[in-house]
Amino acid sequence: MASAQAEGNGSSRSEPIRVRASVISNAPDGEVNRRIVFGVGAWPRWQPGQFVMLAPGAEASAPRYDPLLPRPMAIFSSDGDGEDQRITVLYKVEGRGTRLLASAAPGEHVRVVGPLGHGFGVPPERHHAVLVGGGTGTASLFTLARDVAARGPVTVILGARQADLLMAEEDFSKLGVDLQIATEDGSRGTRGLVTDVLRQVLAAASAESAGAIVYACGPTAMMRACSELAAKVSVPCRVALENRMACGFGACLGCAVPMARGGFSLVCSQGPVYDASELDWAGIP
Amino acid sequence: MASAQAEGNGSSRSEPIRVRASVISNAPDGEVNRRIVFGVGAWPRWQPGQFVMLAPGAEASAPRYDPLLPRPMAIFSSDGDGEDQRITVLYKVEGRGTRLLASAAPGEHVRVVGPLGHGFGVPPERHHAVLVGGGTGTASLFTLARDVAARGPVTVILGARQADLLMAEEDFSKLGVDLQIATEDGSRGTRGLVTDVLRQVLAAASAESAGAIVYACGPTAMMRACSELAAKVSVPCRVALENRMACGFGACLGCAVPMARGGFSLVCSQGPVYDASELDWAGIP
Amino acid sequence: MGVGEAKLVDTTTELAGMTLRNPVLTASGTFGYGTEFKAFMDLRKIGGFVAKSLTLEPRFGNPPPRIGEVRAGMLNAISLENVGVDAFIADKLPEIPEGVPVVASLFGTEIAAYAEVAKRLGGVPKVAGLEVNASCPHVKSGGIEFGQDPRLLAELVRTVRAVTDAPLLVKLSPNVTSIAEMARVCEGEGADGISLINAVQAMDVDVKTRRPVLKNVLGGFSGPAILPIALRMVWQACQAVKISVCGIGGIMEPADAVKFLLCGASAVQVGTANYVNPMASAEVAAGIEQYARDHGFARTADLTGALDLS
Amino acid sequence: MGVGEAKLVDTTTELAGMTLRNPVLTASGTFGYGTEFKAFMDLRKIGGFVAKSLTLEPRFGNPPPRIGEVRAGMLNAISLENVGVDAFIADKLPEIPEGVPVVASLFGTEIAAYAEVAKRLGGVPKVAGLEVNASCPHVKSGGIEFGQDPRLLAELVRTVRAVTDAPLLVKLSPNVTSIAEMARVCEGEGADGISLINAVQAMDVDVKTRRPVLKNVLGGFSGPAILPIALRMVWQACQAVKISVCGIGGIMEPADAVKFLLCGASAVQVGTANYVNPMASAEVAAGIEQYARDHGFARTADLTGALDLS
Ligand SMILES: Cc1cc2nc3c(=O)[nH]c(=O)nc-3n(C[C@H](O)[C@H](O)[C@H](O)COP(=O)(O)OP(=O)(O)OC[C@H]3O[C@@H](n4cnc5c(N)ncnc54)[C@H](O)[C@@H]3O)c2cc1C
Ligand SMILES: Cc1cc2nc3c(=O)[nH]c(=O)nc-3n(C[C@H](O)[C@H](O)[C@H](O)COP(=O)(O)OP(=O)(O)OC[C@H]3O[C@@H](n4cnc5c(N)ncnc54)[C@H](O)[C@@H]3O)c2cc1C
Ligand SMILES: Cc1cc2nc3c(=O)[nH]c(=O)nc-3n(C[C@H](O)[C@H](O)[C@H](O)COP(=O)(O)O)c2cc1C
Ligand SMILES: Cc1cc2nc3c(=O)[nH]c(=O)nc-3n(C[C@H](O)[C@H](O)[C@H](O)COP(=O)(O)O)c2cc1C
Ligand code: FES
Ligand code: FES
Repeated sequence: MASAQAEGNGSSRSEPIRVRASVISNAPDGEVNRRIVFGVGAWPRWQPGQFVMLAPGAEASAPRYDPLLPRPMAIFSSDGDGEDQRITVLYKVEGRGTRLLASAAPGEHVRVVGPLGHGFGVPPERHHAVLVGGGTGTASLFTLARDVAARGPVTVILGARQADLLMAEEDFSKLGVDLQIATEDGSRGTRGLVTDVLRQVLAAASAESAGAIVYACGPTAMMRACSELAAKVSVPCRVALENRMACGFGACLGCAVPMARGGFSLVCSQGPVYDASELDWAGIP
Repeated sequence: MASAQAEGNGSSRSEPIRVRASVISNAPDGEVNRRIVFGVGAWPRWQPGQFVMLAPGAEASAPRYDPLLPRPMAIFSSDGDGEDQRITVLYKVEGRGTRLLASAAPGEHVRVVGPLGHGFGVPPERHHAVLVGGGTGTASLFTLARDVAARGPVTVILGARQADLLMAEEDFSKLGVDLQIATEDGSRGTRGLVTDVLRQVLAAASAESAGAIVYACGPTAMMRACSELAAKVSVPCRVALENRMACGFGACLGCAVPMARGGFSLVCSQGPVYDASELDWAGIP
Repeated sequence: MGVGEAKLVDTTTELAGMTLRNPVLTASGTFGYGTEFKAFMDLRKIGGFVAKSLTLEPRFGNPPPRIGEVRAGMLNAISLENVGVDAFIADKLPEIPEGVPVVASLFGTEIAAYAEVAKRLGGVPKVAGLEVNASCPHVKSGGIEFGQDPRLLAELVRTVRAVTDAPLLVKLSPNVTSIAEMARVCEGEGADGISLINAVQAMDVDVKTRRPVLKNVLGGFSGPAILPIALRMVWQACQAVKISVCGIGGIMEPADAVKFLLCGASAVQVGTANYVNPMASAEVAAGIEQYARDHGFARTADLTGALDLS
Repeated sequence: MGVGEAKLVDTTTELAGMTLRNPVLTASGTFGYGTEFKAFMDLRKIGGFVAKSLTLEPRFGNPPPRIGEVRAGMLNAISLENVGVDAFIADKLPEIPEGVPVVASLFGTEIAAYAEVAKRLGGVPKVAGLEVNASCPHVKSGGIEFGQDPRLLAELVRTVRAVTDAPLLVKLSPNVTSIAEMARVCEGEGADGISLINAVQAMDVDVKTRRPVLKNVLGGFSGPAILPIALRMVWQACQAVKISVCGIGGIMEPADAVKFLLCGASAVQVGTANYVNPMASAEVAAGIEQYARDHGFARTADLTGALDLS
């Protein structure tokens, strides 16, 4: 069972599709991350927080089954309309699948399944939305930031170990939201963790009348810390988990995470967005 | 044990090497076959009839083990010298490995092990060399044809089901040798099989004083038929076998073929060239 | 084949007393309860599907990580997770469109529990047959699997057979010395057919963290890598018994499925491929029909056992 | 690790009473008699090699086709082909450079023949130890393999142990229900170590010709695809016995070998990878050393069993 809000979105969700997406561009984005843009034809309506399953690497001239499984990646943004839509994914080269993805050249094709999962939902009226992104988790937040910026006050806190690992800083800065950066080595923004910044932001926001809501995506430890800070000041916190997945649409039961109430939830089909309080954090890898 | 003549070559053979070859060009050659040229650095001296093991497809940005085994391919020709040598391979897209090879782009790299096996050896003094190539087997004969053309009379007979499957016709025609073509559908040259042509050539050659020698490479049935024709007129016949291989250098015992005297011979290290009379043709796949 | 119209191929398949539209099912645990795939394909394009294995009560599975990728395959340690047989009948079956045969897979840690699940599935509409999952390499049920011990297996099949008249498949574990022996046990106890193979017990380690990839340490290995093992076992089972055999393991493409049919299987199940390509099973079904047409077989059923051993 | 000089790693390996330069050997049947690889690598870069399994008399193998490629692996049905123990000693061993430990693998269709081969290898210089090949899935020796039956296996190990004082490894078949049981049998009969796994029995079919890929129909499956099965069995064997374990199966890269060590193996053997890359074994040996250095292990031997199960 997903959280109430995600379920709400669920009812209006589009059905996912599988497309042979064409690589339009695939280039470094900063020093460590990469940005890939796919032509996906008639792409279903999607919500920020939803993701796609990308085949590891471009389609070869003959089928190859090593590596085998598709890789989950957040939809960073989309553009175009009708039969001519594009989606953008920001990614970090981690292992074999993303290394092969990095060598997919414009004009090559990659199999994409999506949009999958439930999105973040919309913040309650006039609430101050505080978005906290760590590492590749940042990618899940961009379209959310853009959408909520039109509705009310927004603070975006982006963090990384060092400056070159920051994802999409420029994209966020163009949104005209309150953008704060924290790096562990101080090479950019505040020296420290995103949670150091979050603590201050929440303190200030508590003075506001309508209240605040936190959206976090990043390493498990970071999301957990964010949720604890938010809980302390009774601010709701929604997190988007990044777990290993085989299918991405509820068929394999591989992505299960333990819930606070006992039992498991499937990150791919019931998440990846959860109310932080729903989760049994100690059991999340 | 290889045939006497191949053994003779063996003693003077260079040791094989393994190189990360760069693809210089890889383009269609006629309507069906392809020609790939590799930069191989300091390539050892090799004999016509020797071959290389080519990794299936270009090196990827991450290791992939499907498909796994390298593919045996004859060395069509080589050029350059010192540290800057090139080898050319002519191939037909058959299955997954060659399909991936066909998509290797200039600048990409392919692992190559070679030169492997024993070559055809040199024909006895003043003998009329009759080279018979069927399908992809033709590739094994080109450098032999060029070399023997300098020594005495040469006839090259190339065959295929239809004209577009013929391999390297133009290369052979530039050698200025007696070139005869046979296609089963008559779309080029004589309508019929290479053996029909061979029968006539051998009949004519039998009038020559110094005798003749047949070199054949192609489908098993074709080589067998050639060897029977040659045996009838007491002309020696050497064949280059094309068998499944895993290693290419005598380690796996996977390429064994049965011998007339009993037992097996390893095509990769004791062949691929044999005296036709040595082989137990009924047991060759 | 002559020129003109492509000949029609009859794809009707008899498997363990069930009549299926074509010889392709999807494998238990890889197709959820069917509904997960509705967005991607018309379920009527395949012969049917085998639902996730059911226990008497709803069960939770193992803690994460539950899956990992290996070369040309994956590992899983999902364990018993399922909604339970009653919720399956009440909530899941109604979601399945008419005309899609469902094979209910059942599972338990005791023989009596298997039998009770089989009873509850008796006469339920849409349930075309039962598959007894005699293997589950990752369940910590205190040791050996039912499918690894011929006496345990015999008792299991006998007990379930006694409580149901439904077409009864028994799904065998590959983690045995002799698959032929296990196949004969099933035949002897009245099973209508056998399905094989289940996932192969396996393990992987993450050298960065020096930890097992799966929290459960051991898991089941599936995907294209295991096909040659599955094919060998299907071949051996088909030599050993006369009841129908359903081939499973590593099927990604139509040609893979054809191999199982040629070795003697009456039908096949597509598993891990569903994750990689949610339309895989429908594509395999279409491709088998195409293969039969291209090779002059009037019925896909004629492919069964048509291996040329000359 | 501190800055400055990279620490030296001690790669010395104790395996079944042999002291090896490093924990990497090459697997029987995949490295010929060693000489085939001299052109590509210095044999002193690896711990040693296991020669092609020897019988008393020279033997021919199976008719072709003997090999086939499958996803991330290969099948082989070479069978007993070898030069025989006497020719091995007379012709092959002298070709091996000094300082390269050779493990002689032995094989037979009767126990007495195994024992005789073991005797002839007794005291032969350069032969550092023996490996009893108790498994050969593709030999038509009328049924079950030695390594598939605990009583047969016990008798085999006992008999060979009685005729040799050399370090004695027993190479196990993976085609069994319980590898732990077989490992315990070997330990109980006095083997100094076990090697596992041999190739997994498997099969493939060419759908174009509708024939088995191998003339022998069944064959042994090796290569990266089988690693997760091999790793599981090595893990289970290491839990079951105290004698040393040599891990084999699908090793292509250093990280693969490290996985076996972490699961408890003292050494590893590189097999099919030698065909794909004739320098693979030397690269694996260098890479294990590098891994130990990068992860702060002073000795590669400390990797053995260092799996983190917390
Ligand atoms: C919902 C969701 C959204 C994500 N969005 C992004 C994104 O926008 N940008 C981005 O860079 N990364 C994102 N990730 C993480 C991304 O999926 C992994 O980095 C990627 O799968 C690693 O694959 P690999 O082949 O490089 O690594 P390998 O280690 O070779 O992968 C082996 C297996 O482990 C899985 N795996 C490895 N690391 C992770 C991980 N951190 N999370 C999940 N599975 C993993 C792989 O999918 C694969 O199945 C997301 C993950 C999820 C679940
Ligand atoms: C000594 C020698 C020289 C050769 N020279 C040439 C050449 O110059 N040009 C050319 O086009 N072909 C040549 N061949 C044949 C070539 O090796 C095969 O066409 C090729 O291996 C097919 O690989 P694939 O991946 O396309 O086919 P797949 O069917 O995908 O291959 C699967 C496996 O079967 C093996 N295999 C399949 N067909 C053959 C075959 N006919 N011969 C040997 N192994 C096969 C592959 O190597 C691979 O291991 C030669 C073969 C040998 C032994
Ligand atoms: C994630 C996962 C879950 C599975 N769950 C079940 C199950 O509940 N019951 C069962 O009989 N088999 C289960 N299997 C095994 C498959 O049905 C199938 O036998 C196996 O995966 C081999 O086929 P494949 O290689 O096509 O996947 C599961 C497999 C996977 C990968
Ligand atoms: C072509 C071939 C021949 C083999 N011959 C033998 C043999 O003679 N004796 C033996 O014990 N194992 C033999 N094996 C098995 C290997 O030694 C090894 O156990 C198996 O291939 C698994 O390791 P790998 O995946 O690294 O290849 C052979 C394997 C192959 C591929
Ligand atoms: S990834 Fe398969 S159920 Fe979630
Ligand atoms: S191909 Fe390995 S021995 Fe010939």
